[in-house]
Amino acid sequence: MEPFARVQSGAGAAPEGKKRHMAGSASASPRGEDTFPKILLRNAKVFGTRTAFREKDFGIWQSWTWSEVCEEIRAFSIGLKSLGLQAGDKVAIVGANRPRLYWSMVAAQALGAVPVPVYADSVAEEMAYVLGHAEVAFAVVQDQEQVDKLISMAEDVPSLKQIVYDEPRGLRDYEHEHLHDFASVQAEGKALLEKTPSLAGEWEEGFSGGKGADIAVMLYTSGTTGRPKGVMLSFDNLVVSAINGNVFDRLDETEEVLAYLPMAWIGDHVFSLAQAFTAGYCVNCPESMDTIDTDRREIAPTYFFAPPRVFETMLTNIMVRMEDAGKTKRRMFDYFMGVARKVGEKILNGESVSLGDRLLYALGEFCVYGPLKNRMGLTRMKVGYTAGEAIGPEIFRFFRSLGLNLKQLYGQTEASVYITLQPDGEIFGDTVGKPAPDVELKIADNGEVMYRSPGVFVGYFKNDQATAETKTPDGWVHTGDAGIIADNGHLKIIDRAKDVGKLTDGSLFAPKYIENKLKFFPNIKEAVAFGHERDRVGVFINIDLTAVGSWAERNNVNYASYQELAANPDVYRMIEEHVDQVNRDLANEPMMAGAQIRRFLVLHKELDADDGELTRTQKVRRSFIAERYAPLIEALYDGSATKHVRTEVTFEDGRKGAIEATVEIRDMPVHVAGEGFQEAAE
Amino acid sequence: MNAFALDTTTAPSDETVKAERELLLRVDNVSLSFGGVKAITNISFDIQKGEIRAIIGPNGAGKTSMLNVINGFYHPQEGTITWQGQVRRKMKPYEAASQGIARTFQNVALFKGMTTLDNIMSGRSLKMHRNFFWQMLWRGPAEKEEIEHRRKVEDIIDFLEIQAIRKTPVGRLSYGLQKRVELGRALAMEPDLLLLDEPMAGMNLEEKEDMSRFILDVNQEFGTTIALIEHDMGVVMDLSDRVVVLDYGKKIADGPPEEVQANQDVIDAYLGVSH
Amino acid sequence: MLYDIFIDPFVQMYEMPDFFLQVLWEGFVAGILYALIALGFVLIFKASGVFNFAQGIMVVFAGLTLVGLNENGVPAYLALLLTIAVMGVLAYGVERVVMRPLVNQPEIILLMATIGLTYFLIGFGEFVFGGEPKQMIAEQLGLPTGSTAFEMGERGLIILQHIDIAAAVIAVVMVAALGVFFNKTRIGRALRAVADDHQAALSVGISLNQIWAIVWFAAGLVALATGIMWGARSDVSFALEIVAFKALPVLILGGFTSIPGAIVGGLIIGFGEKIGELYWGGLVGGGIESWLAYIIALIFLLFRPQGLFGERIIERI
Amino acid sequence: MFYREAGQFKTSYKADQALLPILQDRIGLAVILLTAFVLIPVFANDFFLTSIMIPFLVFALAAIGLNVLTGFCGQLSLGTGAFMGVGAYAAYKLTSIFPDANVILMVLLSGVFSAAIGAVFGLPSLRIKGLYLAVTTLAAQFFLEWCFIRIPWLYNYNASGAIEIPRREVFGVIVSGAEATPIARYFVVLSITAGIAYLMANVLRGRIGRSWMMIRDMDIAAELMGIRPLQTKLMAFAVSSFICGVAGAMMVFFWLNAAEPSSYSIRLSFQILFMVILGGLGSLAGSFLGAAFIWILPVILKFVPGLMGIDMAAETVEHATFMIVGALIIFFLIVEPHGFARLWQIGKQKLRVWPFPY
Repeated sequence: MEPFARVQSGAGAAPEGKKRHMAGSASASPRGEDTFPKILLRNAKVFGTRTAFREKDFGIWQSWTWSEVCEEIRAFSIGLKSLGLQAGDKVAIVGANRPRLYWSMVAAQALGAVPVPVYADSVAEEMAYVLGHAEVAFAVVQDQEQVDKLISMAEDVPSLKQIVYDEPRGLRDYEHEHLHDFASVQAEGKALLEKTPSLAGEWEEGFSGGKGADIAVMLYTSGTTGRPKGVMLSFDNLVVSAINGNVFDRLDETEEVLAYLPMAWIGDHVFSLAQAFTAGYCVNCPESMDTIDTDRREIAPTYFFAPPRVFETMLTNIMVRMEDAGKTKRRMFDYFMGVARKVGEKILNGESVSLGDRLLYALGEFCVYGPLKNRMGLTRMKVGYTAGEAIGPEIFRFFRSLGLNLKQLYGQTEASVYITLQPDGEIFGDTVGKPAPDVELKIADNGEVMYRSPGVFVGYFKNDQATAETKTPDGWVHTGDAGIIADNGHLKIIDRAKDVGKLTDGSLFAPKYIENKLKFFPNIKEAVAFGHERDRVGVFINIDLTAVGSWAERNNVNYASYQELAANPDVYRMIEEHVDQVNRDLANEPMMAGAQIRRFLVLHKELDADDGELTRTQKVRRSFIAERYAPLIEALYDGSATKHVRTEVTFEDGRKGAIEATVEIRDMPVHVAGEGFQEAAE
Repeated sequence: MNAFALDTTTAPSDETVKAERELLLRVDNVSLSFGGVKAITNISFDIQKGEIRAIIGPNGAGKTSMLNVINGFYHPQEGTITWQGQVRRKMKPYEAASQGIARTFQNVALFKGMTTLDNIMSGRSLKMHRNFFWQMLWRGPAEKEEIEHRRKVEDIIDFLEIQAIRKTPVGRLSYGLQKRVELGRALAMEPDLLLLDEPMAGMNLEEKEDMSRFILDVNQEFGTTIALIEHDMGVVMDLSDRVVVLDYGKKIADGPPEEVQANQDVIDAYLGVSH
Repeated sequence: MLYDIFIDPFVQMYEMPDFFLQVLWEGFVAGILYALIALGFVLIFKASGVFNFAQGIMVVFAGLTLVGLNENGVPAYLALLLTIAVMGVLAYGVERVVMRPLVNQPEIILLMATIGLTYFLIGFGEFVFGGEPKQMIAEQLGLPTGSTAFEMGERGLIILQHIDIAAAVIAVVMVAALGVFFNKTRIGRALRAVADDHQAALSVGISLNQIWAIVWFAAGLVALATGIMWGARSDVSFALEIVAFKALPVLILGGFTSIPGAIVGGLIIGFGEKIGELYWGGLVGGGIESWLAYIIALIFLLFRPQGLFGERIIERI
Repeated sequence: MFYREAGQFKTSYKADQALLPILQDRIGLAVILLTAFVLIPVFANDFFLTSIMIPFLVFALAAIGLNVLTGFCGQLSLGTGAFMGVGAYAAYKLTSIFPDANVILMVLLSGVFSAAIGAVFGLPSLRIKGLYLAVTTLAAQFFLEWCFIRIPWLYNYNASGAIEIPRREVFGVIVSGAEATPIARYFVVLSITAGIAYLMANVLRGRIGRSWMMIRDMDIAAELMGIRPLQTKLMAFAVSSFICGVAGAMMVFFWLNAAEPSSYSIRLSFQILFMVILGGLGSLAGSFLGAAFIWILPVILKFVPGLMGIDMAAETVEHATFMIVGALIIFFLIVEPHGFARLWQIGKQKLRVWPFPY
């Protein structure tokens, strides 16, 4: 019954669990392939004719079987070697999801080098830091844009010796002494192989001695504070975690996934590389960022992973489009969505549902759910995960009610993703599931969640101090998140541990918790709560331009800019209702009731990563915002009704400018548990 | 050692290359009139292989007529045109096309009933030869040929970054994208000389920048000689190697952009000083 | 053979001038009728750009209505008035039901719609009045009958049907009336404005819809006149539909928008057809009248693709 | 709604350029073919075959022929009826001259004659466009019709002036003449129409079809891209007339058994033109839809009064039919000027994006 039955989960069974996992991993990878180059060879043998990679390019899905991939990687790897890549060297991987870039990682690993995938869209300064810190010797990049970026930062990365690019366009006139076309490096490798056929054997021998404990990859965590840190993960970390993940969700070589999330992110690394290699399934790379929706529909992935914002966007798109549909159609849609809300999840969870409802649901499947899934390209989805942040319960329920097996996952780079997972049939909106196979979990005295697992990272590169701060000598890792383990064994995350604070009256203040509650309203895109060591809670709010804009269009509200829409009194009224609802919810939770929102304002500009207000993964940088909008925070607490501010902004084309606005601040009443409420004491 | 500190883009020196360039097309004393109205009067200039040649001038200066003469749509009453060393007599537009002259139009002249893909495929017409019989059977040679050319067309789609609109009927595209598709269609002909009639008319700044990049890339990647008409002087000065200036159907200047820009006649023409 | 083609016909013309003149007269009368049908086309094309294929059937329909009403006991003149009213209703109906919803469609669609209208009118006409040919009530309407013979000295005589003369006179009067209408009246000038530039017409406050209704009504009146004339010469029957196609070559020669062009074109076709048929038709078995007009227009087109009165088009890109 | 395209991806250009790239469309076509080749022959009675299916298929083929010229190459033609007549008379002469030859082959061969004549009348298209070109084709219509009357050799000097189709066997089955069974005729007509439709679909998606559409959409641009206008247009005229000719020959050989010149009059030209316009210019499927509408609707209308128990004279019914068809033509032109094919496309698009409106 229990999905865990096959693999031991370890909450509370610490030392024993560790041993078992070693045994488990050996059995899951029968021939004992413990590194990706070795797994590649196995796949080429076992799944030789199965498609391993696809890329939509030149209008069709170019495909490579495992044995072709093996040859491609071998040729490129040998080419890299002839360029002088050595064991221990770091190889930066910069660009969008392309098969060749994934191959480059394994090609580097085959030579004992360590790939370092980097966020391709990070600004030059950020990238220069990472590359310099990692001391990369080689870089494999996508195109001219990345080549230019690397050349511009050459001084900060003195270790960089060679750059290999995938797309030659525009690079014809560049000095090619240290710059190489991927194809020509590969051709060089092929030529060498032809000349000396024994090279193939030598190449295989080169990594046959590799151990699972070797460093497989280095991923830089973007981090909400300070400089990014290089998380070193070993082959064991990744291979064992990946196999555990595969077993947990019964993934095999028939899966299809879409590789569209940044390659530097652990999620993509595990889903599109580690799990793909261990299970032998097919990874599909979209044609471009503009065509992802089409590409996803064409491929119809069976295993799908996305951060909540992807699902949010999908839902928003569905709703916005349905607004434009004819009356009958909309009524039908609403009706069947009602049916789905009532019985969809029950059917998915295998609970008992009356025959009439089942028939209705089947009709709905034909008329609405099926077509919707078809449009989103999720028709064939066996398992889907959302992680990275909390997903709105409404959104989550919506997708599940359509019959999609969408689940939540809690993970970290340092854990090779998996910490907790929601097992099939045990889905609760407010928890992130039970410990993943082989993962032990505990809550520290300060409320921080800690775990220990085979996926636990080796250490931070060149940062022993940080390693020591995060990982205890006996292998427990601080997640940095505060949470509780519920009675049913599920983990519930409240907030970042360091962000959980106290109001001056001593009540617990979990800003993220409040923010997420706010963000579950489609009209609210972002929220930042303040209150630590203050007498009450105040909130900044960013409205969602798509949702509110669509509302404005329907209600004939004219607006020229985000700023204007944000200041609209009707919008304020709408947001006020949302805030009030959140307060009502908070009032019903004994631990949180003291931290209800007393004042809020709608920010005059959208928080933007270009201005440093968000991280590249769209997470709020709280302290930065607190500094930048100090006058507004002051206004939140000094009782003033409006405040005039001037803010520096960076436009899309890189120009700097400033916007000015008078921002209105609203007071909110406080609720008590139950129905009644008392006026906010001033 | 810092391998990348110094070597940025060092293109071969412009001067050395241009001196060696050979003549692609020469226009000698060409005059054209419509029922007594002179559109072009006694114009001579040349286009060298591999260069970007701009033809500029105020409205009604005869620029488009000049392009029409070059690709055989109009037949000049006087003068000769020497194309790749051969003096050309009267020729039909489709002959010009088969000799390697492609063009785009001032007001986008795409085939409205077709998709982006088909429009660009239509540029391959001259290079496809399977006859009616094979086309009818499709399986076999005709299909093979179609696929062969589809591959080339996909290169162009990739080059122009129009993957997302591959199968969209062109009528639904924005003006800027239509212009891009039209450029793609002309490129599909693999021309020796590409005539662009106001490639950036009616575009916003971003689209203009994109288009400029594509034009430069075409010139550099494929070595295609380009003759273009353009109103935006900034664009002309940035893109072109040499500029010829027309006014009222007469040539008033010819030379490198800087030189032309400083020419008093050109300044007068643009300021509308009467002659 | 060559003699038969190139010499004999001219010898005949010289030798029998009375016959030749008779042929010319026949051609003239036929030409007038073609011109009248073409006139109906021109009116509508000028104002709305619609090539009205139903013009021919409108002729039949008008004639049938007139005769049919009379058959059912309505006095001739009252029937005439009622028919005019029917044509008015038809014009209004066409404007409301066909033209207005199809505004701005490509010309071939509009053309098709008028063919649809043709089908409808054929069905309707036959439904109401039956399919068999009818005799025109020329006499009751006070049209002259009988004929006059002109002697040409010793060389024979020419017979002119009075009804033909009346037809010619009426045609001339109608053209003159239309000329006055277009040049002297406010609505006429508005019509011309519409023909020149829809936008400009709108800006001076003329409703396109009114104008369309008016031109269709005018075309209906022309059709009625044509129907009476034609019916008086032969029968009122749906065979006339075929004759209406002749308007196309006439228009090609005269241009789609020119009233004088329609007249000149009609006459050229009328003369050409009759002369061709009577002097050359026999060589190939006769009946060449059915296609000669088109061939004449075709040959003409090859040399002047823009028609007689059109201006040369300079293609621009 | 019915279209579930998720998971349908193409890994080769061959698959991407297939006639019907969407699985559901392929299934739909398979169902139609199954119906046409198996279900109808099994279940349909003679009346249905003779009065509905055979003429429908003949007209559909003629409509395809005209569509090639008008819909794909943009050249308006009003001479379809005559070109069909050429096919009919050519086939008739061929079977008279070679009485032992395979009649189906002769019918196909007759298309060559109409193609040649079509090309001749297409010559002026180099200089003449649009409505002006209609005159050329009208000339063809009336001239050829005249030929059918005035050249007795064409109808073997028959006293009646009509052509009467002799009995012919193909592989032992009587396919033409009065004794031929409807089912045999049906299979011949169906095979030829389906075969030609398939071959044309191939031509239209390749270089030649594209060159026609280039001429249609923007003839000047086409010429500047190396398309020879005359050659291309003449080819369209020839191909179109070939198909019309075959349709015309089938019309008399496998449907009517006998034909007079008036069978191929301008009325027929218009009828086919209607099928093309209402079906949809530039759509093969539209040709079938248009033919179905224009041919089958009147047949149905004829039976409506009887079914409703109203006693009406046959003549009256015919007149009413004319009216209704005329009115419906106008109605559909107003509703969707681009024909049923566009309606179908819009519907299909709706089904593809269902439940969204776009």
